[in-house]
Amino acid sequence: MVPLSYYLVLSAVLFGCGVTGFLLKRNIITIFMSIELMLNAVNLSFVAFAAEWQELRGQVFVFFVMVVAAAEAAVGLAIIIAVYRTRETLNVDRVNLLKL
Amino acid sequence: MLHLAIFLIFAAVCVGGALNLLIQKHPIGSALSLIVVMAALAAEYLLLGAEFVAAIQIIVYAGAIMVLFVFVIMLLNAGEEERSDGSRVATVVGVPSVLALVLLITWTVLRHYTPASASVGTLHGAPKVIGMLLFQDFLLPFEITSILILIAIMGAVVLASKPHTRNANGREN
Amino acid sequence: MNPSTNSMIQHIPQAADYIRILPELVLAGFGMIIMLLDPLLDERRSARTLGLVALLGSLAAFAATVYQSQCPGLAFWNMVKVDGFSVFFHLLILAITVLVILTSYEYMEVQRIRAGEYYGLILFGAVGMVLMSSAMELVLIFIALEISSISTYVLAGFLQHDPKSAESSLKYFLLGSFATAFFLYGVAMMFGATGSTDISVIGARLSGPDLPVLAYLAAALMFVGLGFKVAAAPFHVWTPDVYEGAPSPIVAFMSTAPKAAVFAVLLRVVFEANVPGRFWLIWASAALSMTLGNLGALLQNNIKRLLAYSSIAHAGYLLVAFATAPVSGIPSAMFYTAAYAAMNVGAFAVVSHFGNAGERYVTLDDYAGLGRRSPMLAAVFTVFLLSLIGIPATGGFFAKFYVFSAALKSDLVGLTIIGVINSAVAGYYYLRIIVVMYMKEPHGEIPVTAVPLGVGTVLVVSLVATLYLGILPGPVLDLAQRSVTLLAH
Amino acid sequence: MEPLNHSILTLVTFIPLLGAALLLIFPRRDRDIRWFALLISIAEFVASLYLPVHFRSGQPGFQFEVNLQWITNPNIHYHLGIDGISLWLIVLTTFLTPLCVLISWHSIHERVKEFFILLLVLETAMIGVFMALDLFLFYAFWEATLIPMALLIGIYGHERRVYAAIKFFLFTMVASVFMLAATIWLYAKTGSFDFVDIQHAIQAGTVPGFAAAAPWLFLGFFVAFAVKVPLFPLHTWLPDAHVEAPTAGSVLLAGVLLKMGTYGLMRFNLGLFPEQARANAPWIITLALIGIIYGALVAMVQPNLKKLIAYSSVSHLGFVVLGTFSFTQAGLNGAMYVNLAHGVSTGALFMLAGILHERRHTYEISEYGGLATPMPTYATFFLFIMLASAGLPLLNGFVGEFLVLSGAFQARALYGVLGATGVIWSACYLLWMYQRVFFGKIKNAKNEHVADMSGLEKAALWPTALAALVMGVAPLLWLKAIDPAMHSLLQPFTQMAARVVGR
Amino acid sequence: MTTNLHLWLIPLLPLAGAALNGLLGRRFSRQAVATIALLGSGSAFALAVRVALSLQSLQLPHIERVATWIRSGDFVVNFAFYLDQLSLVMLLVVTGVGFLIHVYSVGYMWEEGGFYRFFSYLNLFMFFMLTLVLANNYLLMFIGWEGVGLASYLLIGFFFLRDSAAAAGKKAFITNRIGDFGFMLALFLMIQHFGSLDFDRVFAGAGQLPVEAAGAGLLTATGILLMVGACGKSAQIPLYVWLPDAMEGPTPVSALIHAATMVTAGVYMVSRSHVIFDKAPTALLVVAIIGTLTAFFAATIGIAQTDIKRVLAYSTVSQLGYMFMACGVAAYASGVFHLMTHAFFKGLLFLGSGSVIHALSGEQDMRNMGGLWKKIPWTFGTMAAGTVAIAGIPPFAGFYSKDEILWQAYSSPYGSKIFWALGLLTAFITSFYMFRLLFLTFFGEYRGKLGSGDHGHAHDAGHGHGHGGIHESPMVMIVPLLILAVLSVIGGKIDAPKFLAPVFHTQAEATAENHQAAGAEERSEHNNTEEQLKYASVAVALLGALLAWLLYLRRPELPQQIADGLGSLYRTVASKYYIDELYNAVLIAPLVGMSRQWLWRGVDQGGIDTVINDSAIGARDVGNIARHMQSGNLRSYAGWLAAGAAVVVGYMLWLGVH
Repeated sequence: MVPLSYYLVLSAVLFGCGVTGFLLKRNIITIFMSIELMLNAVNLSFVAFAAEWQELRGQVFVFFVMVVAAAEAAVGLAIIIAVYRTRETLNVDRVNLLKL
Repeated sequence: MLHLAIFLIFAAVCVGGALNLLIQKHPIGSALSLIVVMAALAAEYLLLGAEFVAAIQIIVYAGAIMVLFVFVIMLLNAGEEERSDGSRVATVVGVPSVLALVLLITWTVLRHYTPASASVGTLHGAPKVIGMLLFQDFLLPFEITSILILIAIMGAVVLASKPHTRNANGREN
Repeated sequence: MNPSTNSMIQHIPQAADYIRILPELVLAGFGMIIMLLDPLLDERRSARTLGLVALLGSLAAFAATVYQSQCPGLAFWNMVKVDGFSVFFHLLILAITVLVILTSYEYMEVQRIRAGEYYGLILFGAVGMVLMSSAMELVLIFIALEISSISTYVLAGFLQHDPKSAESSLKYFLLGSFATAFFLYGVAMMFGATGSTDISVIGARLSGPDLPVLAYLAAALMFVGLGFKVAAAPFHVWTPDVYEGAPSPIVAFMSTAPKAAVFAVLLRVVFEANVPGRFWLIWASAALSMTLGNLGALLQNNIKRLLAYSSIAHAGYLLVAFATAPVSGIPSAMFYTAAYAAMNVGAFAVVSHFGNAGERYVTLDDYAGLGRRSPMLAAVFTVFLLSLIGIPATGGFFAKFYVFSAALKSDLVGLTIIGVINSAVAGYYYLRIIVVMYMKEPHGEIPVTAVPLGVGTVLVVSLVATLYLGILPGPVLDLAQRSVTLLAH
Repeated sequence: MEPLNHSILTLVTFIPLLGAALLLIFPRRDRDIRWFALLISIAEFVASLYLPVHFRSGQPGFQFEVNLQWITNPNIHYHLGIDGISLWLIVLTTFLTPLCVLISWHSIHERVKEFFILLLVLETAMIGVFMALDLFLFYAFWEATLIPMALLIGIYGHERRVYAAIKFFLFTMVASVFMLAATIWLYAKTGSFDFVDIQHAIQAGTVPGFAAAAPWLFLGFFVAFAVKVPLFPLHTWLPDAHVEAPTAGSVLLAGVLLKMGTYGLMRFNLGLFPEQARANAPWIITLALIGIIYGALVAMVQPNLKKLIAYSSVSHLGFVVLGTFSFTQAGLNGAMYVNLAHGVSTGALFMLAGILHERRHTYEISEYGGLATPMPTYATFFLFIMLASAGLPLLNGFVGEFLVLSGAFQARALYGVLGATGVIWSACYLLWMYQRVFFGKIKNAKNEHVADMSGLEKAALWPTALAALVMGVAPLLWLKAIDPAMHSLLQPFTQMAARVVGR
Repeated sequence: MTTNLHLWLIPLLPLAGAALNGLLGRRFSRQAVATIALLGSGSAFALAVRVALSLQSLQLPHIERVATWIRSGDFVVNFAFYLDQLSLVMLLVVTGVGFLIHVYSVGYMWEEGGFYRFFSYLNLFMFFMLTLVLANNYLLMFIGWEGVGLASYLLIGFFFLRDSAAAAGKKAFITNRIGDFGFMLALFLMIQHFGSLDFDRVFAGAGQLPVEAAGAGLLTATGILLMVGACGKSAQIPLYVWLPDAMEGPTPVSALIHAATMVTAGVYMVSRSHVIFDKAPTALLVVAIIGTLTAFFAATIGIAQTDIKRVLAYSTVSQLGYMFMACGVAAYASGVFHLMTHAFFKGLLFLGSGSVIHALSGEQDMRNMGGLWKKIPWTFGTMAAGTVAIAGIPPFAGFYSKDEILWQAYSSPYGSKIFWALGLLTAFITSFYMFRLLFLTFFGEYRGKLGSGDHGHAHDAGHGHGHGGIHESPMVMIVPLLILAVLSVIGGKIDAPKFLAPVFHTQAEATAENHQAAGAEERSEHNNTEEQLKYASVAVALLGALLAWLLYLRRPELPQQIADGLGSLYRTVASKYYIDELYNAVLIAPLVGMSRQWLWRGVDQGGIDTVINDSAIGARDVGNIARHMQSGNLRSYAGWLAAGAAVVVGYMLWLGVH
């Protein structure tokens, strides 16, 4: 059997990778993907905890997270398109009209 | 032992995929590595007994959502990432913070669940059981998600559509 | 999940269940009506009709809430709870919605915005927000939060001609999702620590003396997510950019309604779920928010940006209440959200009206001489600004007053002093606007159109509300206090 | 009991506000607006005279009280009442306002309506400050004075008006939040805003944690009032505000607003925290003494007429603080009397300065010289008021100063000695200024045909001159009410002193 | 106290005159103005005479209480009037001389602008002076005290077009204020210790205290502080500097205020407070030293002055010094006696000099006079009488009073031979410079340019219009001169000391009498000495006159030679010992400079405002940094968020573990 902590550590590492991606990637789409990675990491924790507590709510929660992720993806990609349309770039460093 | 070995293999794939996502210069590369991560995660879910979750992970996540990503990448003809340096804060402040964060969470988790003390078994999350739960206890959230999706569709329509220009008379061009 | 004997009845929602989500239903229903009407109407005239429908919808929801308040209790298997607390926030959010719709009523014409989606998103977003205040289950909270967030993400990007609007939307979206991930991680940890996502169960499990470290981790991560949503330092960085780029009525909306909703969640989580370790965390966050918000605002020339910084500061004042004893803290926080909503919606209504087509006139210089050109508008704006400063006889004063007196009752002298000094510093930048309006000569011809009916109504209502809360704050506070007895057992 | 006794305070407080509201819907006919404002302010003055007429001097406690529950939570009462401390300050306010209307008759020609609305709103707020017995109500009125005043300075002032308005607003605002914090603390611990209740609670020792908090509470109130007074070194807003303010603004600023500070010191710092007041008196008195001397010396070298008067206010108000913190009957009576006298004479000085500015559009003393020739009446008025300000016996300034100094002397001889040097300084700066402005031959050709005072201006200044004289000759009219009030204010101090002696 | 004298009317009548003239005088004719003013002062004089006549029926001191002025706690000040021999003497002098000078002024000022203003001020002065004299308490006295200062300020600056006049007025007022400062402190001491300022209560209180030995005590301090006040008002060292400048005022003013009445207020006040001084020998000593020094010092300056009024001014200072010398040796009655005679002859001299100036159309420099006795014989005659009187040559008034003082200085238990010697020396100098004045003005050849036509008017601006040549003054001016001349001649026969004795008949006097009664031998010895001293003083007076005659009539070239021979010493004296310059350099300039550079520019603008502005700028700078967190870059924002999250998580975990 695999200890619960292993799953959680894996989850933490994946979450960290996601955050790092958000911080370091320049392409808006990749940044958005990093968010998806973070959500996936969270989902792993949910499933692992669900197994630990023998509580299906955890898995149900994952279901909802996925729905939300899908909705976010739709909106997010639309926003990215809108930004691309006005700014002609996907580099996040160049999207800085608003500052100070 | 077998469980552990499978876990470790897929965990390695996960982490490798995640790192590859970071390393890849082209968004397509990142997208593909994300799909790898998702698939590997589905395996981990199965390992934990969450069949239904594993299934929709592949179908919805890796299948639908990621296809959308790839589609947009193609649509916008996104090229290789520029190596612009717009933010020192992200590297100087952000990355160490992330490291600290991960270490802190890991430390907490390991402190809370020593590897020896708690090994999880499985929780059989069959579609039927999940379905029962969704349509009884979670009926309201389930129904509310419809609004969420509606909003998402509306938003996508509004934002992705061509700007809606009218001249001064209010007549559409 | 108490196994029940008469399970059939248990598994079919009763009439009371529907009453307890009646406002949400009404809102969603009207949202759908708008969606249906939109393609049927002539595009040129649709805005007004749809606006009216949206107005009716939010008013109906308001009425529904009043009706709903007659039958408090849990619904949908402990998913939602109607109590004084939720009713208070329902009424508040719906009132804001009404005002925002009114503000937008003429704005739509000027800015050439697609009305159907606009009103629909506002109504649907409001569903999420009101639901947050009554949700008792983290799953539902999460979904409601996402509904409100996603609708505001989209609304922020509604000015399609304006690259700033798109950028605002993008920043809001990406950072918002980023924060959501943290929140979600926190929820996962909370689930791990307590084995439940039901707030009352969590509360019960966390009431013991020996708390798992995991609960602390969970609280921290959840606070990151929620702190972001209310623009509390150090998670406030997005606010100025997003507020500057978004359409003014929407800024009015998202600086008040979702914030109120998230504060409601925070209140539930902090006080009902007995989340541990809040004191110094909130203390520091409150102090930092006030200070950073006010200092940042000192140098702003863009009114929207200035008000964004001010909203950070106000989140700070509000957070002070969370560090206090619940008995006085919760009502003061609730009062604060209400007062802040009144004055901020009013202020943004002025900004929105004055900004004119394409929101051209939003800098301080544009406001020069407004006191002469449009005395009533300037006078009303002055009242809102004075209220934001916290001058007596305005709602802003009592808001701060209750918060600080709650803080002093809990012997938070240090935080109170920081807050009090901050509110004095804040006087400067609000005053600058007043000074510019009354004491500077205008620079060029800036058209001042007559205040139309919609904005006029909003101004009158928020003015009356601001003054009412400043002169007779008792009833609202009593309302808030009565709900506390339910919340903080 | 007179029939009006219960409603008179409300009436006096809100007549100007009512007037302002009526002005709001008035058509923009400047002449009518002026007359209406004058009418209202005179009616207000007449109404306020009811108070001294029916005031019972010997009676302890507050009179004409109204106490209605306003807000239940927090426990705020609409509690008004006056005693000998506030009585005359109210009348001073209502006395000066009609004069302000008169003096602004021609000098304000743009946005006339707004001007008089602001003036009347300001009057209500000022009166409210002196009447409020509920700490919250007090704070509300206190802050309410800020806005109209800042607007008066900022809209109708001179070149650097915006800077001055902001400086004025921020100084006062920043300082008053400390008072607010202290007020909230008191409320949090006593559950009441009522001055009388809190005073009783403090005296009875039933306020939890009071001993530890008292120094800070005292300071909180003190800072707010000290800025307003203004006490050295917090005075720098005053010259700027005065120089830039329109005449009416300066008159009310010097005449009444500064008095709010000294009133607050008496009412709250002494009334609520006698022990702290006693403990802190030495350094406060030191600051007051520095203010007296410093203000006078700096006034002496001012090249600007209004700044000179402003710094002279710093000096005069130093006397008030000195008297207040001498904790002697004479000192307190004198402090109150200096308050009143300074209100009349400095108000009049500002009016006079304004008259000059109206003609020549400058306050620079070097621009003038020899004005006594073209403007004999003006010179005479100026002389008279100046002498009143310099504390010439039989004019209003003397009585107060003398009492303050004798009180200070009783408290500690050194205080009296240093304070009394102020008598010399005030003669120095006033006489020098008078010499430079009025005496000698006309050096600046522009001054040759400056018009003397008009009937309207005389009408504004005659009352102040008469008041200055009557106050100097018959101070009893005022002291009759002030003396008992100060006596009861001093009660805790005499008890403390007795305890010290007893030990 | 059955008789009601209505003492309050005495000061009030002039006040009414002042008010009437001041408010409405501009519309009155000169005749009307003059009538009102004369009525005001004349009726006061008449009332004073009535009071004097009804003296027999009065029980002195007679106190009339009119109203309460101030009541603060137990401290009460009344408008109340106090009449005893001392105030009666003062009352008669003030109203009498005052009325005469009013009459004189009508002629003198007839041509001047601001006629109504002048008489209004003059009447106002009378009001304050009479208040001072009649006051029943120190505070009421202080009203008069400050009020006469005000009137003096107004009258000195009467010709306000002249900068020097305006400056002189200001200087007078401010210097007086310095004195008043001391006076006020004395009042505070009295309030503190006696709880009242009423004469009877203060004196009763002071009377019960023991005589203070050398060194400080309450009464000593009070006495010295009162003396500071007196120094200001009566132009004693070190506050005398204003009086010579005060000659900028019209000459009748100099006569009335700066010679006859106001400046003697200090003497009156010290005499009035004799109870206090009697118990404080140290204070008495201070008074005596100041008086003696001033008498001598001012006299020396008087030698070298060329302005006729300035000579008289320094003479006044010097004579006032005599009076203080008398007070300082507890011979108050002698002081008051001299005060009275001085009022006669110095008033006369000033009026005479005014007449001279009038005749010369404004000329004041004695070097431009000479040989006038033929042209203005009345003036000459009366002035000669005054000169003889002040020089102390019997049987003129000055002799009696001055001799009395010198004798007292010599013999009083508080006296000293040094005082006497200096006094005698001063008498010599006085005689010298007064005769110098007389000779320079009236004898020898006329050295001026006037006579041919109109002459510029250096002083008394506007004065002299319409006059052609040197001319005698009109009768309205001559008559007062004559009356005063008569008084100067016979004034010494009034035995004021005896009349005043009941007032000062106190412990000090009693001890002095005990001394005298100690032995008849000693008494006769006293009488002997008194005789000898009398001769001495007559001798020095004659010597002074002789010397003046020698230098200014006999050998008119000598003074210049002597002056050249003395060189810098002469220049120092002629420049009044550079005292004005010294005050200016040591006190005024540094004070103004310090106030401007250090206090205003330094502390106010540089210190306080800078601190405040800097903190405001500091806040903005911090705000700027806070603002720069908003770089606009999304990844930076995420960085801050991550950092915040790490901190929050770290803190919470730390909390969870503990």
